Amino acid sequence: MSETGEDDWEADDVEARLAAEALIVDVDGFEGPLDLLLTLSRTQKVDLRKVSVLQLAEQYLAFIDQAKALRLELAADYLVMAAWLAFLKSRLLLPPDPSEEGPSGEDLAAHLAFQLERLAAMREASAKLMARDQLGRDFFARGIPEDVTRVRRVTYSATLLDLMQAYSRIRTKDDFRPFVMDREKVFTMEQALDRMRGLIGFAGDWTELISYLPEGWEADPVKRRSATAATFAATLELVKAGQIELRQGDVFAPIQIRKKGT
Amino acid sequence: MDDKVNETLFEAPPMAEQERMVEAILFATAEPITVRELEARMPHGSDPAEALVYLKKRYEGRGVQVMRVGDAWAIRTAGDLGFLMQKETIETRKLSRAAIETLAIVAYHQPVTRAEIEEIRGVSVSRGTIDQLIELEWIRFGRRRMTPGRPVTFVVTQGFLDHFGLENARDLPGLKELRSAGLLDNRPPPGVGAALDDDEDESPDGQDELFED
Amino acid sequence: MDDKVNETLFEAPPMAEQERMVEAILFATAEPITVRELEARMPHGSDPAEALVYLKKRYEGRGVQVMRVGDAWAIRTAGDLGFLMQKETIETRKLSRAAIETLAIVAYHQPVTRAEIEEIRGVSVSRGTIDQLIELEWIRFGRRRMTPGRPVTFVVTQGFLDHFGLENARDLPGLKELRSAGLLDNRPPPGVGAALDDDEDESPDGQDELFED
Repeated sequence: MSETGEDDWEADDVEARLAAEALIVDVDGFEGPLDLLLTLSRTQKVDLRKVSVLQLAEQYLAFIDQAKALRLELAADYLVMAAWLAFLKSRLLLPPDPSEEGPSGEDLAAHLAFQLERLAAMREASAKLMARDQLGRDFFARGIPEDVTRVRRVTYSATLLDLMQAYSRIRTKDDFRPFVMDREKVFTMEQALDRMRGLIGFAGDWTELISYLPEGWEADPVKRRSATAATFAATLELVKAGQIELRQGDVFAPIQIRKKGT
Repeated sequence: MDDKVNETLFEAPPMAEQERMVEAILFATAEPITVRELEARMPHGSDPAEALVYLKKRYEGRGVQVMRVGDAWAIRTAGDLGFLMQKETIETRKLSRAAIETLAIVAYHQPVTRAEIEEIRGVSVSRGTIDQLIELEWIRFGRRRMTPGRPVTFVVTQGFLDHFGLENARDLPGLKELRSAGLLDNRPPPGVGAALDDDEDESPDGQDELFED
Repeated sequence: MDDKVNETLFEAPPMAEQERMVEAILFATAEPITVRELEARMPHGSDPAEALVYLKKRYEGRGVQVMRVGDAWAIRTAGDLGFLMQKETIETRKLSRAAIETLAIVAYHQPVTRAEIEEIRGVSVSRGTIDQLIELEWIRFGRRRMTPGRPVTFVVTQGFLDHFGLENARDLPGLKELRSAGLLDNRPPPGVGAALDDDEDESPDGQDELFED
């Protein structure tokens, strides 16, 4: 079988050689070695299932040789395929070595034939696919699509309370005065600072901060809160100025202060 | 004459086919299309005007309609199904201060003219505010005032009463109640109180007819 | 008793009316619409799937067709009338041979990994080819393959089906023949069998659901 394969190749007509040369010129046009093999297999003019893989391997190797002779640059994968086909060819030609492991030459050849057939099938399938009626070419979608419009409907709401408040506002607007904070119950930090400056001279020992609150501000909780905050802030100012020291034994424990440098 | 008819008969596709063609073109074109344009695209001798008559008839009562748009034709959603093309989102907004104040004045003083509303608010009332309240169906036009210029008056509607859960505009709390509810400042400026009382005393006359059940 | 009241409250429109609604919605959009989307836009209790059956029948042989695209539906002009539409034709970028073949391989072998595409074509697939097909919205990422490296797979999209007028991936031309000829098998090269066995066991499952209704 191998002999006849050789002979076929040797005896091949001029036409085939010319075709092979045409392939070489077009080497950039191939999508890889498998594509090239598929093209070469067509020159055997047989059904892909009956293709002679041995002959195909020889065709391919001849192609590579000619390309080399013409000093055409071939991508590495074409050379890898050439090496593999040379190996396959030797496997197919030599009697199988029982000690050797791995797939037989026939298995490898069958797989290559399968790959070629599969590639050819996908080529045909893609041609069929592209031959189908296509959207925007043969059949068409709606030319004036109406998108779903999002309608935002605004409803206004008001409650009876809004209404009454609005009316009250109108009827009392003559009384209106710009909003000012009611300072009656606010002890400012400035006030606290003034007060503390006068007092720290006497704070040689640790004294609780709370004892520095201004008189008359302890009873009313609102006033007490404001005075405490102001006094504490003033204390921090004085610590920053290096005039007093500050300590607290524990979380929420009383805060104590004393004059610095005692 | 007969020759012409024959010619057309032989060249043009059957009317049913022409109708299909018009249907496909109307569907696919990005813009409404004129009979002349249809003619230009269809096989020689076609009569798109006639095909359109059949097609229009075929779509009668369907979900889409063959409609004339100016001197062109298009397929459009049937008018009654427009709601399918919209997704409604309802957004609730608070009425503007001007609107709520105007509404309050109409409610408390109806029937009231625009000039009166402006006098009470101390600022002019924009057309938009009145329009908005009318659109909300919370106020409507009342009878004209029998004074020079015969100005229109505004009154609140049943819709207003429904919305605010009132049987009747007279159910609106009076100034005294507003005051005791803490909604009015406790200290009316001197003199205003009396004026308000007058107001309250006086208004029932004008309002009676409106507040009648 | 209460149930009855509720039922009547939410009574769906008559089927003829539902058919009109589906018709209007399908006409209005260029993109295929799923039954679920139709349901969401139609009145409560509507059965667009049934309405679609009637509508599809109604348009048989017309200039436009009701077409199934995967699990969605669209109206498209009849394929035989394409010649009327030169004006509507959108010049699309011509796909390279590599892109066309890659697309076909994804369609017929889905879900398919990049390595498998390369194995079939016998050449590496450039990033650009995959990107182009993804950009056209003809292929998308499928589930990862449960094999070492968990490679991503590619599958075709609804847009692909729509573009090529396929109801379903099973309608791909020659799919059955290719399958029975064993040409869609993921046949590993001899000697590498063991390593790829897992792959083979798993892929038919994955494919089944894609080619299922």
